[in-house]
Amino acid sequence: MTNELPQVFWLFSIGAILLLITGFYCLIMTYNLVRALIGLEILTKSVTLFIILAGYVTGRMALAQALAITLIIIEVVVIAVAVGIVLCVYKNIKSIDGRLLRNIKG
Amino acid sequence: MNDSFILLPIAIPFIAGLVVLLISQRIQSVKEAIALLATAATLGLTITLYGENINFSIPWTGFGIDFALRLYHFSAFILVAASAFSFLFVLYSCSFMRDKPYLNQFYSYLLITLAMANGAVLSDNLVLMLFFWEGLMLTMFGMIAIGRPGAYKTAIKAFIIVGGTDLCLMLGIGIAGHLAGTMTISKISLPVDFLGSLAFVFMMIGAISKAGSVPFHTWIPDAAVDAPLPFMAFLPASLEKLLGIYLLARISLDMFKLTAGSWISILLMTIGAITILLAVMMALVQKDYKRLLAYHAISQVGYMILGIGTCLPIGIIGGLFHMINHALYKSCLFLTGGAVEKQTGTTDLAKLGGIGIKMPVTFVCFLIAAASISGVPPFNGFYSKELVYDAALERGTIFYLAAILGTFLTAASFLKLGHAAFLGKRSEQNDNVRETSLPMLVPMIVIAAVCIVFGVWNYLPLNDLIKPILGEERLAGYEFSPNTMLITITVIVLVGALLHHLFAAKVNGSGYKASDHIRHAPFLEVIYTKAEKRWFDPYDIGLKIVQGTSRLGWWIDRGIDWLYEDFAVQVAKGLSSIIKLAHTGSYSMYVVWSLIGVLFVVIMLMKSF
Amino acid sequence: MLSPLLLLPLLAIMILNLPIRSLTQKLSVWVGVGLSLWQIVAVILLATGRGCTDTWGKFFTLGLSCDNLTLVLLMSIGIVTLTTILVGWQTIGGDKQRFGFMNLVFVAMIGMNGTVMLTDLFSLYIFIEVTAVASFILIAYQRDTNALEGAFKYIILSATATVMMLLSISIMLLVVGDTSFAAVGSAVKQSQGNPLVMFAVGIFICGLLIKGGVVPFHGWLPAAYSAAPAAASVLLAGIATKTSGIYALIRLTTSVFANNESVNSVLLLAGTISILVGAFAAIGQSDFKKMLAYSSISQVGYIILALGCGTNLAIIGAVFHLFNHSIFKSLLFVNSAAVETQSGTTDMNKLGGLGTKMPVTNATSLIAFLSTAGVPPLAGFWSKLIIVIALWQNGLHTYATIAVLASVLTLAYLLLMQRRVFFGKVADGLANVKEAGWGITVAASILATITVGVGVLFPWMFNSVLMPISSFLK
Amino acid sequence: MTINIILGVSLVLAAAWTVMTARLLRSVIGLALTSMILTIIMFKLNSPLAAVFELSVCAGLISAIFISCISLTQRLTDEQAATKQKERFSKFWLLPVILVLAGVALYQVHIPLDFHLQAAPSESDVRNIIWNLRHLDLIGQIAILLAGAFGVVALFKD
Repeated sequence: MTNELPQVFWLFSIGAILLLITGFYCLIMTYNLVRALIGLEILTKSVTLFIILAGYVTGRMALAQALAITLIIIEVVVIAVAVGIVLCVYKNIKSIDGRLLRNIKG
Repeated sequence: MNDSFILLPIAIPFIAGLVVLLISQRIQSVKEAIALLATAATLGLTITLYGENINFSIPWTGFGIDFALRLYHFSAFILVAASAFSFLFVLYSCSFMRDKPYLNQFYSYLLITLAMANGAVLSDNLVLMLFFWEGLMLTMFGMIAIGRPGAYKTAIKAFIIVGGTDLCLMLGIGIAGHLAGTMTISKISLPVDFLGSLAFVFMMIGAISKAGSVPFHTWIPDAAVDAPLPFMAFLPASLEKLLGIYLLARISLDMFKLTAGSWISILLMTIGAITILLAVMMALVQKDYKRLLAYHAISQVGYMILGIGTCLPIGIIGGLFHMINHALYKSCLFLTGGAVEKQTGTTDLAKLGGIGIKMPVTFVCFLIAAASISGVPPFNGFYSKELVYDAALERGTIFYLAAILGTFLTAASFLKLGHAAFLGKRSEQNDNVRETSLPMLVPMIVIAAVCIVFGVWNYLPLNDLIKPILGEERLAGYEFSPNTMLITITVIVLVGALLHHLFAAKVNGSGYKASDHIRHAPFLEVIYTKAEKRWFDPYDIGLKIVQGTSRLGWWIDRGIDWLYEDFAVQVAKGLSSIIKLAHTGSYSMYVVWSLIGVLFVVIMLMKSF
Repeated sequence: MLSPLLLLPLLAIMILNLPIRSLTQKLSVWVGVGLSLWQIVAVILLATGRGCTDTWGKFFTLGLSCDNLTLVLLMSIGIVTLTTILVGWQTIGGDKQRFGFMNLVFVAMIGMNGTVMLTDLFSLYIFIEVTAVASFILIAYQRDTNALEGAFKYIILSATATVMMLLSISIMLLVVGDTSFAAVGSAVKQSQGNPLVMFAVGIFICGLLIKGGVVPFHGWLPAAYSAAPAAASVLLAGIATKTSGIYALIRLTTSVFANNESVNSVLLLAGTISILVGAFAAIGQSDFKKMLAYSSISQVGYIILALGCGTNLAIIGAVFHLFNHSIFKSLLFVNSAAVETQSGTTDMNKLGGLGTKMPVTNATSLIAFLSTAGVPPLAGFWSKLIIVIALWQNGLHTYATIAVLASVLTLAYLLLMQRRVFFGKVADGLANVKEAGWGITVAASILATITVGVGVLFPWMFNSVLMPISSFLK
Repeated sequence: MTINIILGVSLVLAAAWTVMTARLLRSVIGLALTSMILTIIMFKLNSPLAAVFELSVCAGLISAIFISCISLTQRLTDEQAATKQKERFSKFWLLPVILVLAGVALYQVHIPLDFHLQAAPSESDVRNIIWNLRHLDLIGQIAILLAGAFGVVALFKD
């Protein structure tokens, strides 16, 4: 197990980095507001994985788990508020297309 | 005397200004009373302080920047002058500014201006001086802005020009302080090497722009129309000249070791000569009382800069004497302009005329001041100009010619102004014009009287006020007896100007009957006939040339104006619209920007590995 | 005295939300005023060395710390929150609405107070997020489409920022094994040559720059500031983003991420670009609040620039400018709130001549803009002067020159604003505009007095108040 | 190790599918799936408590929030979904390419891991850390939950 550690670490790190890329790609390319939030969720997952990994390889599992739990709670609040805002947008303009949210420019 | 008394000339007007601002507009008389009292108190105080030598210093911000004030001959002299003018203007404004809006702001601005000016004059530390200097800029901005509804454009123009030149002053102060290793003015004595001259030029720009020299003058004529009239008489005509020339004199006399042969001296003299000519030509074609005066306010600065630029004691004395004289007669002229405006409701020369009989006191004051500014003996302007001529001739004939030509044109334009405004045919709506009220007359009369006193007994101000500034050593070996030849030339030039005016008036058909007796006067007739025969044609051509150059001057003037007003604005607008276009409002775009930013930061941090 | 700064607002929220709403709804505003005033008093007590024993803190392991930088920030949080509450009192109609608003302000207060007192990277993330969530809701509070747009952009960019910060925290955890400032600080110092650590430092700074709205991370800022309800934009522009972005940056670069050459050069560059882009963008705006938003970007640029300079004097300048900026920018936004509530618009093309109608707003706006533009003797001048002097002394002459020149631009656009809104002819349909209500005018007067007071008293404050700020630089 | 590789690959695949599918509902299901795989990974990495949280909150609560959001907004018809799918593919074809390339490239790299690696068992209890050592974080969480509650009230009222 111990000699596998760097490999495990690097494997999941690659996974997390790819999740990061996926999340940003989604955030940038999509026009749908809900999908943008899904992109954010993927980013959050990537970061959670990073933190757990860091705890795992340094042996500070408890701390890492504590941080991860806090992080999950905070992110769920953020997403809830964001979804609320998206719903309000839908109520106002009957659409969740991000291209319609460009009134404030310049 | 307690040293901290030196703080009072700054504190009294400043506090009074704040108090005035807080008082309700309804109790107008209280405001006026406070303003009058405060300026009177300042005047009395500065007079008692005159002749003292006080160094006052308390620690201030650190970095070797102390709250250092220094009272000596020069600063005390400027203090007295500034306070006296303020007192007279407040007195005058009590009548003039009545029924005008924003009155509360006007008095407080005026008082704070006085406080700032006193502070700038007294400060013995460059940074402290800058502090007051900038404060002055603010009150100036406020004063222009409270004039007419459209005055904001002018105010901003003034602000930009003055702000830009103040930036130069800052730079100059920075360099000078760096070179000298101290910010204390009285300890600075710099040679004029490369960096030194750079510092000098930057500070000079700050000084002469405050004095209103070409090419930093374009806001003054505009302000003349927009701003309240006492402001014009107060700031551009008197106080700013005092300050600007004071600073110029300080830097050229004390801070830098200037010699008569240096290129800076030539530069100053050239600026002076150009200012004289360009502005006076502009003045000649003006059709508005106040605008005409404003251009003269610029033109006369040329003499002061020319005088100081000669770096000869006689020239410096002349420049400084001219400064005080100019403050006197120009403010008197502006005050007559204000009186005319108040009584007739206009300053357009086409609508004026023939009111000299209706307003005799104003007219007489105008005559005295106009004679003074034209350099007619024995009024004060004559003596100071003589000294400047003398110095200019010593340094180069061309400067002398420019100066004497300026005198000629000045005289011509004032003859025109006087003729058009006070003499000639009176239009019907001016039939009911009456002499203006006493509070407005008193300052005019006082100033006009001082003009005569300083002219006839010119050794009084020269010996008691001006000469101590330079000190005994520098004056050793100089005589100040008027040069007979120069006086003769001046007189001839003045007479020429008069003749020109008569002819021009006749040719233009404005019926100036009074010319007849001069035409047949025994001595003048010879010249006059000659003039009609030989001089007239070149004269006409000369007039065309003058008008052509005036036109050219106008274009240069507008060109400089354009540079300030349009070019800079257009560049800023262009950049702004590019940046605005980039902000498309799309959040994904902003995320991309952020990621690019992150990438850039990471590369910058990692490149060392 | 420290933990109450967190716990009292929390307690206030709890009590206010007990099922006795009919009573508490009326009380909420007074509780808010009381809390913010208490915070100001507490800061003064702490600064004079009294009340340092933290009785309540004994029951918790909070790890709070307090130095002069914290005190400055706590002070400005108190002042700006007070004005926000006053403005909200005036501008938000209906007891119920106001009650919700006050609750959110309290949450934001907890977030900000926590941010400035904590000593742990992960806690920093949490409290920044608390402030941010409260801000999202405050922006979207009135649910008009523009406000929702602003809030949504803020959420997206803010989430990007948190991802950066968390990534950095996980790397720190990996390298250091802990997230407290002390541990991370010493580890960073030891592993100067470690590229992974530098990477972590870099992305954390980027996250904070996004939060602080520095170019090119500023995309959310104009939308969020200009679309937020009047009272919320005061809080947001005045202090919320300054605490979560700029304060954290100052704290981390000075005490945790050890003064580092390449970090400094990044900050210098970002600051300069911010100053210029913000100023030029502001010139072209026709919306009052959006101009102020860009102006905010530009002013933050000065702080970042000073921070990048890195000398003690520069950091004093940065902190001083942060304080001044929070005061005068709140003041400008309070004025915009006055204009918005009285005239119903913030479009400067439709405004004009309000100076005679709204004398207090006019006068305070004049003070604020002169202070922003750095005109002596107002507070903004001194902080800019210190920054420029520090830059110059450190040999960064180009940056100093740009900083000076940009203040001319600041003057230009704010002058434009002042002229188009307050001077000139009264615009059509604004003939019946009156001065804003007492809440707004009182708030504006308080802020204006502080700006003028700090400016005038500066020479005497310099050695006694300002220089000691640098004591946290150790 | 093989299991680890399978987990890692499927995590990325699930995330990619989440992003690329046209229907929002499927997208949310994809997100939940990603969450579940992450949960398994966390279990493998000796972090059971966090894994439970991930499963219940992320896979459960967040999916519920998203689904309710989607059901409150307008749904696409099948035709629209079909055209959307094409559109999406034209926009998102790059993603798998990037992912494969980046994955392969990263797999080749061996970063020097000069920090101290150790898979020691947890030094203290998670609950101890959360409840006793990090009170400040608790206060923050309470505050943010309050903010969330106020936000929901403010945004969803009437």
